[in-house]
Amino acid sequence: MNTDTLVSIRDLHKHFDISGGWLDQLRFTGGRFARRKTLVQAVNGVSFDIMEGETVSVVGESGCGKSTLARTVMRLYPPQAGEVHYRGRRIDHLSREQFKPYRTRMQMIFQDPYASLNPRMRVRQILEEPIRFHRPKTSGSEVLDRVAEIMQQVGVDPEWRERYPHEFSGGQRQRISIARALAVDPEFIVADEPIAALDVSIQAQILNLMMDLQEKRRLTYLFISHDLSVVAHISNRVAVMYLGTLCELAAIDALFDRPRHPYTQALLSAIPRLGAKGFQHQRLTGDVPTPIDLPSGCVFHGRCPHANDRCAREVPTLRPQGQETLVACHGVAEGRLPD
Amino acid sequence: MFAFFIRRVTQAVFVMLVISLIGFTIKQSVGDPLREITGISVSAAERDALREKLGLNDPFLLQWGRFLARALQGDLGNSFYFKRPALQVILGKAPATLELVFSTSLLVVLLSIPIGIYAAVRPRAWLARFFMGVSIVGVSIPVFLTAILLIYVFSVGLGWLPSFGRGELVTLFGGWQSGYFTSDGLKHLILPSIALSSIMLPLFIRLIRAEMKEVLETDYIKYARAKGLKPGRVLLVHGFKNTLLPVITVGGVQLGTLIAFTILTETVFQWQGMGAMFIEAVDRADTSLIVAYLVFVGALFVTVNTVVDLVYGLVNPMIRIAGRR
Amino acid sequence: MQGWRGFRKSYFVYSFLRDPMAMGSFLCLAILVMVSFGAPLIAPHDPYDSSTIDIMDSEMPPLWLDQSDARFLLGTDSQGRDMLSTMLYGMRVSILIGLGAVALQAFMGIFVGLVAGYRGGRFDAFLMRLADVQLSFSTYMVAIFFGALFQAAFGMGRYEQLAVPLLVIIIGFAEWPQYARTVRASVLAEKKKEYVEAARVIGLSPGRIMWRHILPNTLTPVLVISTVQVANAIMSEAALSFIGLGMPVTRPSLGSLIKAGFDYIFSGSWWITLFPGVALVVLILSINLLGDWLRDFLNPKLYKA
Amino acid sequence: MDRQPLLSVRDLEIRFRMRHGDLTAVNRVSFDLARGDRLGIVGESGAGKSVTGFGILNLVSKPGYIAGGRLLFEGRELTALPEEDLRQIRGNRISMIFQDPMMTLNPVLTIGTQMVETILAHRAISRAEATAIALDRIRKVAIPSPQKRLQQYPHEFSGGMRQRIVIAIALLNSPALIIADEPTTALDVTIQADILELLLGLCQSEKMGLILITHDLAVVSQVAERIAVMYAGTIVEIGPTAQVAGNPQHPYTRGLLGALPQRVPRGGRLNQIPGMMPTLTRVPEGCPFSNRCTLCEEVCRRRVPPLEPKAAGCLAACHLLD
Repeated sequence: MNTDTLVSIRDLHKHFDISGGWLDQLRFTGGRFARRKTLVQAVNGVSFDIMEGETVSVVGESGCGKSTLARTVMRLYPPQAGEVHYRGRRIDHLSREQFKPYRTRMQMIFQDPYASLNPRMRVRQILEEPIRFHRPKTSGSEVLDRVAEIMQQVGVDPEWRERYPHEFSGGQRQRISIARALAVDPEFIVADEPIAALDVSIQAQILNLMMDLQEKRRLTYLFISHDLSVVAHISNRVAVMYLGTLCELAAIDALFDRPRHPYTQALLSAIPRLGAKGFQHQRLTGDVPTPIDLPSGCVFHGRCPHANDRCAREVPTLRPQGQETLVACHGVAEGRLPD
Repeated sequence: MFAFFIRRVTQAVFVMLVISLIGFTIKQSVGDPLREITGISVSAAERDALREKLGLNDPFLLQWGRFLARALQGDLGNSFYFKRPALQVILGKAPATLELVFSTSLLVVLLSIPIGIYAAVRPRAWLARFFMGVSIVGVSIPVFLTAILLIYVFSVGLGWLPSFGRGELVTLFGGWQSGYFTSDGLKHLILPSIALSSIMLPLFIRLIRAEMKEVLETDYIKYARAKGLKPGRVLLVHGFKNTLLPVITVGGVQLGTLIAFTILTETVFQWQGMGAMFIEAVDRADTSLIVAYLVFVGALFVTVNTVVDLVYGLVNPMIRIAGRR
Repeated sequence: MQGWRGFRKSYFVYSFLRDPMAMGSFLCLAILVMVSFGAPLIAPHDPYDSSTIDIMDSEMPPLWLDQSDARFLLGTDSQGRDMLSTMLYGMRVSILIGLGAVALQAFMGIFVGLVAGYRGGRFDAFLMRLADVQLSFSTYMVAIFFGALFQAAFGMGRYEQLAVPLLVIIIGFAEWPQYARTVRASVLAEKKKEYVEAARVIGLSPGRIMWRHILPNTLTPVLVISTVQVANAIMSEAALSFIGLGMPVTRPSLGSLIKAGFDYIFSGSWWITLFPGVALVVLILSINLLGDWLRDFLNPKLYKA
Repeated sequence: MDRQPLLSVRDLEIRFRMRHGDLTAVNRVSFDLARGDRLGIVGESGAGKSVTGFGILNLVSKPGYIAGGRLLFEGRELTALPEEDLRQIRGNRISMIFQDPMMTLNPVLTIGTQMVETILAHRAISRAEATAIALDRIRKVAIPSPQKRLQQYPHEFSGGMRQRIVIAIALLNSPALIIADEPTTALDVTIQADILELLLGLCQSEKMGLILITHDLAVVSQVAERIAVMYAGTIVEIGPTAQVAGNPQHPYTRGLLGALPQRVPRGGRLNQIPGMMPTLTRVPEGCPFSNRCTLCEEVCRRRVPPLEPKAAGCLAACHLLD
């Protein structure tokens, strides 16, 4: 593995208050009025490190908090608790002005290529804006050269710089979105489902591009995805999330060869496989609980085939299992899970 | 649903407080309360004494509180011109306005729904285009002008229908004077109702058409067709029921507009309702009556809007069950 | 770049030219605006100049009827003013008030809607509640109340002197919630989009994101409602004038001309009402038709509040 | 077994009426489906796969219309059927499952209403009998406490549960064919597997035919017996699942499979098809894939390749496979 820790996430919590005005919070229970806040507990105590030059993927199903985690790391949301460190410096509590230099080091790529580019700006303006903002002394011709260079790198003809986003296809837009992130020469990129909205043949193009860029620019990726086969392809390590908590964090081969957490096992078994006949996936009972009323103990215990009393009471912590795996499961820790 | 109910009613009370505050401020800054009581021929010293006695030098909030307490008991001050309690004057005039509003609403509801649905389902049919053409012309003619044209054609020109007043009235219980029970009264209702609906009807036709068109493009309509349901059921049960929700919301708000337009209609037809009374009160600078009208009409709007919202909550299962929008 | 711009422009022009309704109403509107603003040059008489008005000329019918006077093409009103000239001047007043009121309400509404939508929280809740209350009263009612209030506060004479700015303020204030709600709803929708997050990731300040990124994307619905609002404002002005809370008879607008004419309709002098009435309807109708076309063409998602 | 297929599609052509002339969304598509058979239609967005599915029941949204071809279903020619007869086939002999279960169920009607009306639209039975059928179907899709569920509104269900309800509605009148348009695209993987398994099991136990429309080759390969691959409005390859997924013939199918991360060693370069699928206004002459095909030759740009038998039960439309 690589040497230096680039980003370190420590016990991060992010809750959203969706209860609206105080009249909306009013409840009538047990013969009396009470004000109750409705909190969406999107991320609850997530910790892990990202090493320089690697790709860490966060996978999970919709509503598991993976996108919120990405946005909290990028400071799009302020965390309720916990810390984010960048190269050993704590960054989550900095003011906008103090944080500004970090904006050139960490950038983000978004999911929807149709919504992530401002429809009223030309490609040139979209790509110039970050350069001019962070390096205001750059001369006009330098900026223009820089824009052309990045467009070249992501595979969009610089001749098209005066066009508007709607003149491009989804794949090309995603390239432009990547170009915007690269404009300030970052070393760390958070990619939130960057290929989920694209067709298969275009997905391959974007994945290849991202891997090429990583090689050329020594980028570090935090890759958010729901698609395990894509994750298996691109990442060094994978973090599996369920209902705002981390179930398992493992090196890619360890995770796919020997998933430990029951949820990871279920998730892996459910990937549609080319050429497989019928279904042998592990069935989970019940629905995913809402992040508003989190279950007690292990968040997965209501659907877990191996859950016992302890799982319902006690929150499991991440513990090392073997060399490259961390698992948060009482069953695994106690060794009572069938292998 | 219960939380929704409480929320809505609390909001209504809050709005009424704001309205009373505005009304009270108007009364404070524009009207001279002494004028209602005394007239002009009173010396300055006597005025000051009376001022003190009536509590007019008390702090603003205290006076507002007093105003509120009186308003709750139905005392909205005395009309300077009528020399009677303002609320009494308004209540005497209210039936005329309400009957006009009611027959107009009936006209609007009965016509706009079928026409709106038809225009949404067959947007290219010549009849639908005709309706849409007429409706845009309708929105573009001010109510008072429609009223004048109607009078000119049907009263002055053809002499078919009366041009002013309410005609022969019948007094019902509680002193409600109704024009609904005599043929003369009904005749007098025709032109004002048409004039008043001339602005609402096109608006509703356009609204229903737009909403219905939007609903008809949704997946669940396509799905209803894929289930093999009869076209009528797809349209009315699946389509119109979903169209109804936004229409109800707008309908509640538009009732306010309707009452505002009675001011114009009543002026043209010399219809002895609240609207005409209000304009006269403005001319006479009868502040108490103006404020009373504001509070009365405000209460009417708030009540109607609250009821409409509650009905909306009942119709919409999302609110009925989850209790929030 | 120029090529695409040209294409877009030409597509706009192309669909416009293909639509006889849009063309017709635009032409109509253009002519009305031109003649009304050119009134001092075009109008045969000056209705503001009392020395040229002779009460003996009152209630003259239009030229093609008996007892008409060759000086007055469309007849005269009850004070002996030339109908045609009075209408041209009146229309100018109506259009001015309409545009002024819309400018004011757009300014208020866009500012409030943008800030409320972007900031959210208590500020937003308060302003939108206010807008809701005001809307539930209907804009006409609010305008009438303010008219009545100002008239009582300023006194009749002073109110008439200040009528134009006061009407702009009254109508503008009565209708700002329409704008605020439209802008806010589209700001809320835009704010969720990822390009705004991308701008934040770059590190741009909230003000810059609001004005440079979000505002331009909310302008399409604003443009569409603006046309309709001009028509509404002109109608409001006419309604206020008709009930005596608007322009005085000495400086008539179309609404107050109709009001003045209404008193004579039973005596058979229909032209005093009809001509300004037709002018008003044609003016509003052409704006509305143009607005309809614009909405169909731009097809913005007019977010429901 | 009767020899006649359940559904026989011949040269189906669906067009969209546009301001500047028609666009052909589905171009001379032909395939057969035997009774109880399961066919998967795969393609990227804009390939015309959903339009084909909706076209079978003449439910293509305006301005689309069926411009030509024949649709023979249970011995009846659907394109020639009057609307009322077609209505009696919809939801009765052929059921549909839509993509997004959040959008397909009417939000203001209870599940019970939406189920019972589907039965009553096709059968003259009492409401009570219809309710009994509805309860039975809810049990079949393994939803607990069916009685209570009938009284509830769609928004009280989770996404997976809603799709189960939609499947239950599809089963109501024991159809011969189900057309499922991306039935699991809006769902999470674990739920997707459950739903697909349920659908597969029901098709087998009730002897229903299935047309599964999806963009996901892996999903199709797990459910369908045969796969049709669509590109720019045409079928470029059709054949048994093992053949198409294991040994594809058409260059497009090969490219598509090569682009799947599953088929490439971890971290290796994915095969990428250059460019993107043409929009309907810009489909090249000759072979629609010619402008992206690495093997393209002169003949490909001139002549449209016919769909012909190539290897082991596979039909492919390519000049270069002989």
